Amino acid sequence: MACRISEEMREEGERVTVLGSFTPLAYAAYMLAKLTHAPDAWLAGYNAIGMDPIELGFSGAEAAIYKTARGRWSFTESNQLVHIGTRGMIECVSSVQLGGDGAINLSVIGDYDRPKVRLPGGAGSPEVVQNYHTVVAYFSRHDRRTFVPRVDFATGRRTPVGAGAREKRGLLPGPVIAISPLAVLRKDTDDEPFSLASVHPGVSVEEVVDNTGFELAVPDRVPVTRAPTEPQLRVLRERIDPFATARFDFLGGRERVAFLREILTREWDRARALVEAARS
Amino acid sequence: MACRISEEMREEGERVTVLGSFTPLAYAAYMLAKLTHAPDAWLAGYNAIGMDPIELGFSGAEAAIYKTARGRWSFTESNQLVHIGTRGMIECVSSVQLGGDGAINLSVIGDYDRPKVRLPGGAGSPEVVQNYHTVVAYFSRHDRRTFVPRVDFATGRRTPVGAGAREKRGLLPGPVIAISPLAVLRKDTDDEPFSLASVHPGVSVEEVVDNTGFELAVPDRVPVTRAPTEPQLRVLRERIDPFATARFDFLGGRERVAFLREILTREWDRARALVEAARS
Amino acid sequence: MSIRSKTVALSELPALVPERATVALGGAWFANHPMAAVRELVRAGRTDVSGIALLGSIDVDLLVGAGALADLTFSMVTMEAMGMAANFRRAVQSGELAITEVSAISLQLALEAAGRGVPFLPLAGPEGSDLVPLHPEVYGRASTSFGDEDVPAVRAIRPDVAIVHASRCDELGNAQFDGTYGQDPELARAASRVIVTCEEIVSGERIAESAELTRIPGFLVDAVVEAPFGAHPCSHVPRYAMDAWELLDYQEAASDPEAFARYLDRVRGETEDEYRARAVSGDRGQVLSALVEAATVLER
Amino acid sequence: MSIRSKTVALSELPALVPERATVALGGAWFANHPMAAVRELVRAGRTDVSGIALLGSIDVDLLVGAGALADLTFSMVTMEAMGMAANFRRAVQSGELAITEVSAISLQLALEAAGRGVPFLPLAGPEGSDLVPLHPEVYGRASTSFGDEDVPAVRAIRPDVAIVHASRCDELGNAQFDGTYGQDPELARAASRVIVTCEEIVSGERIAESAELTRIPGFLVDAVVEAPFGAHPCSHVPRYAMDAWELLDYQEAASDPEAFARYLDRVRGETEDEYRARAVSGDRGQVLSALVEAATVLER
Repeated sequence: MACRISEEMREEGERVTVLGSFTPLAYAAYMLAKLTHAPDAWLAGYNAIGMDPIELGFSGAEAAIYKTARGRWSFTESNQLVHIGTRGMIECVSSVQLGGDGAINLSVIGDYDRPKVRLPGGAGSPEVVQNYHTVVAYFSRHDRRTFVPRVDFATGRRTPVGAGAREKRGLLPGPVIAISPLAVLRKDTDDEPFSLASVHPGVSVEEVVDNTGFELAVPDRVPVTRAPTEPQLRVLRERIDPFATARFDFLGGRERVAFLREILTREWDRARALVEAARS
Repeated sequence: MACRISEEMREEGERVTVLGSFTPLAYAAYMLAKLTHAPDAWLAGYNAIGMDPIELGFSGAEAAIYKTARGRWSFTESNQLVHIGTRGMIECVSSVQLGGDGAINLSVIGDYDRPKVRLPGGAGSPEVVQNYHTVVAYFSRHDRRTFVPRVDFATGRRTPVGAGAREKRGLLPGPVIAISPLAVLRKDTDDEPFSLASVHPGVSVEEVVDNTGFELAVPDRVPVTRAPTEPQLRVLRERIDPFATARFDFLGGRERVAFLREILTREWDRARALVEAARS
Repeated sequence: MSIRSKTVALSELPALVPERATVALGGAWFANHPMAAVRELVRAGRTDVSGIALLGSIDVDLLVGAGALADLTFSMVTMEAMGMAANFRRAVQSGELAITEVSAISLQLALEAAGRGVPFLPLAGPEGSDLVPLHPEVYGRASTSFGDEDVPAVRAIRPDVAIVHASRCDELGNAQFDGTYGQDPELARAASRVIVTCEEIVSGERIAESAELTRIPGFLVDAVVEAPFGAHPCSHVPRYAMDAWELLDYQEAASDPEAFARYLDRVRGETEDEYRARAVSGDRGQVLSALVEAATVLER
Repeated sequence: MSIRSKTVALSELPALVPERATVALGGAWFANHPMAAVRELVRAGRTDVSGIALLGSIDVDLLVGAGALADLTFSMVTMEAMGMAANFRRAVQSGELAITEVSAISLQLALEAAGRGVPFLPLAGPEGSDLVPLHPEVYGRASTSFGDEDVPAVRAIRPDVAIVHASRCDELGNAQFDGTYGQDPELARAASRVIVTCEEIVSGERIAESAELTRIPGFLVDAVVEAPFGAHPCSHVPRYAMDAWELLDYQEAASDPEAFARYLDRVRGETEDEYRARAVSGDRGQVLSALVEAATVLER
């Protein structure tokens, strides 16, 4: 999935991609793009702008971002220059639901005022999914509870979606792409439903359609999602994400915490060794 | 005059005074206040904020301001935080004309579209004379061509002037003060004309009224402007302004350039000596 | 030369937060929240604070869990990879905590407007969100004499108090941040009263030596508090990384009412100095710093 | 790692300024105007530039005197203690130069609006000025759904080109300013095309070592030009102070048509390298730096 996301990242127009909430899969995709096909893509995170690729980790990601910055700016500057303007490249968002209209939900399951589950909230995604060039919503599962005709609450919704209507309003044209463990869906217009862009190797079109709660346009020939190349996988596993943090996005509660403790033990040991080394 | 201006500078409310265009008399007044009665007053200049007092000079003032800053900010930050807000303390402006309504003219003598004299323009003064707590307009001469019923062009005009009306609109209350070689005038309300606050030692009330082109309210007892104290003069002459740059404001064209060359020779020699010293 | 010092002890901080005040907290995600101040508010037994959190985590969750918040304006509260913020989630689901959810960018612009002294700011982007019709007091429209019609706009939000954590600060309040500072400068501009906690209080000369690191000029600041490790268990990069181990312990406690009651009792039963001696004991501080050192840039 | 370099020679700069382009010039008063670029535009014999100058001095006056400007938007053009800007004054009085006079703060906000991608920004303060009714295309009023009525507002001004002078820059355009940078970052945000001249082009690693000095991120920049003493005779603090002696010579020349024709001939007859060899010859550069060193702070 990281490889597929990274394909959406381009250098055109010197747009900026911002690392926001901790979404290791998206981080990995950005680093992969920067280390392979998009070395001059602009990345920003926290108060750093113009960062180089970093090794992913849990407790050190912020520090790595800090260390590689070519400039520091305030959140207000990145708001003004990227988020509310036309300089945003790609927004990867891990959402709980995707609506047939492209809406994402990071707020609640159930009724907004009496929620069954109160989710974290959308941070900057409402403006960002509207203003950036490309929106990639990614999901750790593909089922009818996730891909729904209408989300319980639209934390953010790209509107309009169609390129012509967007350009007329001074918005960047660009698609809403959904990437799941089964397939890649894509929405380019306002009148048409999401269409099935590709199915992952070994997945049938039927399986995708059955597990999608909203209407899906299926072209006559559905391509198979490009498999990651050997070099891509090597860069990802050996350099970008040796701790395999991208797995976070696919683990549930207890399993995830256990995995996190495992990673943290390795991070602690590495830091501890530095302290010992300095001492001797 | 510098001493009289410096009296208007206070520390109340942590407001900021900004050094803008090169107005040595105002600079001297600010430094005097900071070295005497208002040590915690906030000064800003160029991209420096929180500066300490500096020695005045011509070619080195910007560098001195740079060196003493406790922070650097952009002009946009100072705009947002001081100029268009309610954090401005005192604005000293050297204007060509003062109107009976308090308007200042830094744009043209004569008709705006076919000016007899095109002046430099007002920089940020239009917003600043409106938003700051205190406006001090100072003049190198006091005559009916300078103090006029209506200025040829109001580059800036405080409106309203009255404290009540200002507070109702969320503006800082505070007077418009005019300081000339003869007297101190003051405007506190919208309905009343400027009043004569004090006459300088040796100047008669009559002389002031005769040389003022707009209506002037003269109280029964007109005080004499406080003379500068010996310590004030010593600080000014020996520490703040050893080159006597404040004289600039009282010299005309050729005389001023000749005086400037004189100061510059001394500044050059001092810098040159540093170069020689570094060499040996 | 200065005659006025703004330094106060951490124990005096709660008294600087008026009753029912809206309080904006600095930091973002697990970075640089003013945790020493949060703990001190919890110790003071506050129950009346109206919180504003742009991107909250343990700061908000702890305040909610301690019952310190009367209500909350926020864009996100999350424990990131550790899971959802348990106290926050529980309090909202039960209806106990009144919330105003505003997207981060609109909320920041609302604070920016207050800092600039303007009643609103125009922007682009929120229109597709269901948050917009929910909060017409924040999200609106503007039109101008230039012919602009129906431009999205947010209304100024002026917090009564902002609390942020800096790297160093002089006694006049000039606050420097060596690394991550989030939107802390914007909070300082927006709020009526600004409290800066910092790793260390230094002289004005020291500040002048690195003036480019000053993100909050002192004229905006009302009180300065020295609080070493004042962001712990959050990060203060580049001085120390987040203490993810402590955060995980917190997260486990927050998921269980009894464990959380014990957690609260312990925080309330100790001073901040005692907290620091306990939570950053031995060479733990050095390890948290080494985590910053260990963070790896792949290529330049 | 980067594959794309934005560096160009100064001689290529005029070709990057399209015909009739609106060009915003960096710097303020005698500080840090992009004078090498100004001279190069003069050498190219331009007559079509639509200038935008926030706080102009010799930059504007030289362009006006050389006939390079078709019109000018400005808040102030002054030679400060040296007197009025002679060419500017003469050209406006004769009606030769069309002007749009806007107060500095409103003009900066108009540029800021463009940089933020919003059509206007609200402010406070210009209402008493006679400039307001003169320019309804810049000064207007806004109202909102929150009940705001008649809030003063300025309309976005987007220059086609911004030219600023930085201390150092990498080949991707990350531009650092050690000292005075005026409103240069705002110009870079506002303009469709951004040209940075700089004292020296350095590696990205060098920029990353002092990231807090980067005021213009490279993604805003289109071209990078190395131009040592590129602000001369204006200052580039803390590297060099203004060359007040050269400025006085300029001022004397500008006050006399024949002398000014000779001044122009000389600038046009030499390359920028030759200008530098002539105008900053011997140890003059060292003296201009020593003026910075000599500047005196009275007390801390």
